[in-house]
Amino acid sequence: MWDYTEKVKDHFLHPRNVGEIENPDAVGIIGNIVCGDALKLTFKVDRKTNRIIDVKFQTFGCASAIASSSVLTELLKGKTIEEAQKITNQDIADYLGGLPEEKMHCSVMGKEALEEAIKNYKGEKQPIEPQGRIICKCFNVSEEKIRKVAQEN
Amino acid sequence: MKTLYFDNNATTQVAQEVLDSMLPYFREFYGNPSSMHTFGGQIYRKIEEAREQVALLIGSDPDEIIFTSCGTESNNTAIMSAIETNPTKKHVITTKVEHPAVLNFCKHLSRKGYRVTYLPVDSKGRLEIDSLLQVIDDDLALVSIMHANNETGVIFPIEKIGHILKERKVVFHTDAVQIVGKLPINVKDLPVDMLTLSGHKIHAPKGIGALYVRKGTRFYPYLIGGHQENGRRAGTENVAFIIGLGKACEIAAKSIQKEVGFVKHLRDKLENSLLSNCPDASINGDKENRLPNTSNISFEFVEGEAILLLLNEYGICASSGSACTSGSLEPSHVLRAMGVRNTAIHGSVRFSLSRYNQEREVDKVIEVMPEIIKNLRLISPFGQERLTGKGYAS
Amino acid sequence: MKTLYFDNNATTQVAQEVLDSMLPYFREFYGNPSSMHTFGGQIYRKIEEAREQVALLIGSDPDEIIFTSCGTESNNTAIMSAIETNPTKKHVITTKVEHPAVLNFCKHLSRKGYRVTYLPVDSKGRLEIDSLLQVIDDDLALVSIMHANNETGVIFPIEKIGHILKERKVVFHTDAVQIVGKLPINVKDLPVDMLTLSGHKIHAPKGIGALYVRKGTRFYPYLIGGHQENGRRAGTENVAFIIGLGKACEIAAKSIQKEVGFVKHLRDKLENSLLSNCPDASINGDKENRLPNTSNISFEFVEGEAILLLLNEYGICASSGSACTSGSLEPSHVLRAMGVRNTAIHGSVRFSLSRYNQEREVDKVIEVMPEIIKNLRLISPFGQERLTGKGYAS
Ligand SMILES: Cc1ncc(COP(=O)(O)O)c(C=O)c1O
Ligand SMILES: Cc1ncc(COP(=O)(O)O)c(C=O)c1O
Ligand code: FES
Ligand code: FES
Repeated sequence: MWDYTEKVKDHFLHPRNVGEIENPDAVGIIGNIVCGDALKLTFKVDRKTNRIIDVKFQTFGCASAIASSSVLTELLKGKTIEEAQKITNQDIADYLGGLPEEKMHCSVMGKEALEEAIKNYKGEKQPIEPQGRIICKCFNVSEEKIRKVAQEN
Repeated sequence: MKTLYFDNNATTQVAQEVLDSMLPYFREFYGNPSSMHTFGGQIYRKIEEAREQVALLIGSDPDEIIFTSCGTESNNTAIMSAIETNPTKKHVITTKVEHPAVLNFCKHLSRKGYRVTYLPVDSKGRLEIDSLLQVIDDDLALVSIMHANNETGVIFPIEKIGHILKERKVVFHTDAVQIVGKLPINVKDLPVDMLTLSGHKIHAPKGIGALYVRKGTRFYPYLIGGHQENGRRAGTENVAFIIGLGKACEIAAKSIQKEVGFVKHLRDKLENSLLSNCPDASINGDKENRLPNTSNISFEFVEGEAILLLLNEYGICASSGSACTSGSLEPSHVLRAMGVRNTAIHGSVRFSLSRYNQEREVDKVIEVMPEIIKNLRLISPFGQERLTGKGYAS
Repeated sequence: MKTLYFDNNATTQVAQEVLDSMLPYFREFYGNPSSMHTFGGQIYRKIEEAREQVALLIGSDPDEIIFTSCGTESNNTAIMSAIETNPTKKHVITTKVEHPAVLNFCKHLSRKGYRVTYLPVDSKGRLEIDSLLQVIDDDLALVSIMHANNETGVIFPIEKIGHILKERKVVFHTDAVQIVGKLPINVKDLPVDMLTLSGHKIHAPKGIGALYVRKGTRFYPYLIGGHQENGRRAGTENVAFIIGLGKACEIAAKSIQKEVGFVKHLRDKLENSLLSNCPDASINGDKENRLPNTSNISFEFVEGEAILLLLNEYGICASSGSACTSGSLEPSHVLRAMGVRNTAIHGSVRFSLSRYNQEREVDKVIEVMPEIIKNLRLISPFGQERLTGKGYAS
């Protein structure tokens, strides 16, 4: 059994900002149904202030993944795109009071979805499909991403 | 909060009578059964009584029973004994859906140069006898095939397989950990050479097991040292747990009727209700040939760990084949071998009952589960698409 | 009849506190520590607490402790791990006086083509370090030498041996089953890579053991299957006994003082009195380096089994190295390795005490023993000859 902090339990049992924004300014999707896990992040940006004014998520994943997504949306609210870009999965884990080592990767999906969403916002890219061989079967995390996360932590 | 325990394939509560039977052996009759003095020596006879009780449950002779420390040790011992006593043979056959105590031991053998064939199962978890017939050869040291699967409850046709192997004089071991005490089995009708059982699945404690070794089967011990268990398993006997296992077997012999009646009734009620009240739910495994206590259900678009944690809020204990619940982050090898879709493996939940479950416990699960699944689907992107009719890829 | 228990090297009484600590884990907290639900998962932390208690007793880190089912399993595991992780090396060194759990495992290795050197001991059961130095070579997979001997209580200089082996980078295992809990040991000062202990020698139940594996030591599991014990020992954890072993270690840490004070006092009183009051009696083993609880005395011209049975009449429990008391009809390999005369081996009796012995129990033995020996000698032809001054052959 995973040793989850009260914060994780809280955000798992009462996830904030669940859902999908209609006509969003940005969409980030990570994962696909074939491998099993997914996170869809949508947000609206105030074009004048460049700040995120509304954000919602949908996650198919474990308690850590759900709690991480919920926290991500909380962290994103009111941030400028530049500020949002600086959020790391470590920030998410820290906010949760830590995640079990084996579950650190669950916070990566949030970070990945955010990156996709920002690219989408900037018009650089239509989201979807991470690259690299999928090594976490439960979770669509690319090898490249894991290495990056491992270095960051 | 009251615990509603639906995880009896993982482990069971020790029966009160079993605990009572063990208690005198910690502080009163604590002697070593190998001792010369009466104080120790009298224990030896108690162990022999327990051996008779175990033998009775599976229809063997007492001296065909070796006490071990767990199902895992029994499995390791059986396989290694066949390997040691057939030194020139380098092929082992097993299935893709065995417990890790067989599967990982076979992988260990592979590293040592053995050839291991892992037989496939079909989408209902059934073994195809044909696939076995095709791989039998003269190099075969052992076939090890479980009797009932721990995750799905699917029962393999061990009797039929045994006859095929007996004809070909191949050593045959079956891991019967999950079937013993749940359905009647009798080694007189079951052409197996070795059979594993484990105490903590039948209301004896964790840390005791047994291995049945048919008379005449060549045997080589796995734990090596003193002369205990007639030289077949060294180590000072776990006297208390041996006596507890004996008692548990005695009780099991009587309560098997309850298992196929009462327990099956509860399981069916639970299963049927969940299937009707939760959309996109389906049974994993062959409904026709299944343990009476086990129900493995996949709830699509949601994740097993999340389901378990929400059930946990009500004190309900179950388990999941989801990768997220396992230390290795690998989803259930059993459901994968059955070709279950990944989304369905993720959302798989196993309920496993025992004679100690009550109807109102089942009612509670029936009450809370549909809401749990619905709420999780509201969070899930796939659930959303499904709910809003946008469809999803598979 | 009250039992006067002087056979604590064979097995011990479970301490009341140990039993109390285990009881909740049979019927209340019976979950599987690997489970996702709180009911099972909470048990995991209890196991980790027990691991800390064991670690504390021997000065290790908790994650250097692996729980096993007995001392025998720990010994087999340690030896096999060294063999598996040094696949090119084919030489094993041990001693002639090891417990069968090491000795017979080494014989098993011989059958598989390994070279085993059995180091001799002198007439007092002492190891000659020189004989070890002479046989160390580059082909060495492992040295396994016990810390204290179960029959004589003789203590080997493990620290010294460890330094020699460390310098030569040889894997070193010690069977410390008999010393743990009786004398303080600390793996910080003890250059061993692996160390075995067993619960039932320190007032925990029969059927639980532990293996210390120093951080950095390459390890290969012996029981293979699930991921329990961090992948180092498969099989559902014997939760109750693990918790009991933890408690026993906690108590042992405190009561070691009693062992070297009170227990040694009783042992010395018993021994000195028997030596003075029984002619032709002598201590087996080095009096200088010996466990404080053990006394192995040879009474010439009489037979151990006969002594034990007469002691049994008074409820006194002891053991003997006599062939007649062992299933195999082989006299003690330990006393033989020491070159003890056959007549003396036959008449050897081991008294082994614990903190639960009482002075009046010792007094009782002192009271009855001289008479028992005298009466048996009256029956014995050698005794007769001796008494009548005709002398005897050896
Ligand atoms: C020195 C020694 N090593 C190993 C063992 C074996 O321990 P167990 O009986 O727990 O397997 C014993 C006692 O039986 C012993 O005295
Ligand atoms: C089918 C099967 N085989 C073997 C085992 C292993 O038994 P134990 O946990 O007693 O080692 C289990 C349960 O854990 C099982 O379900
Ligand atoms: S989503 Fe977290 S482990 Fe699978
Ligand atoms: S005299 Fe009978 S066994 Fe030794």
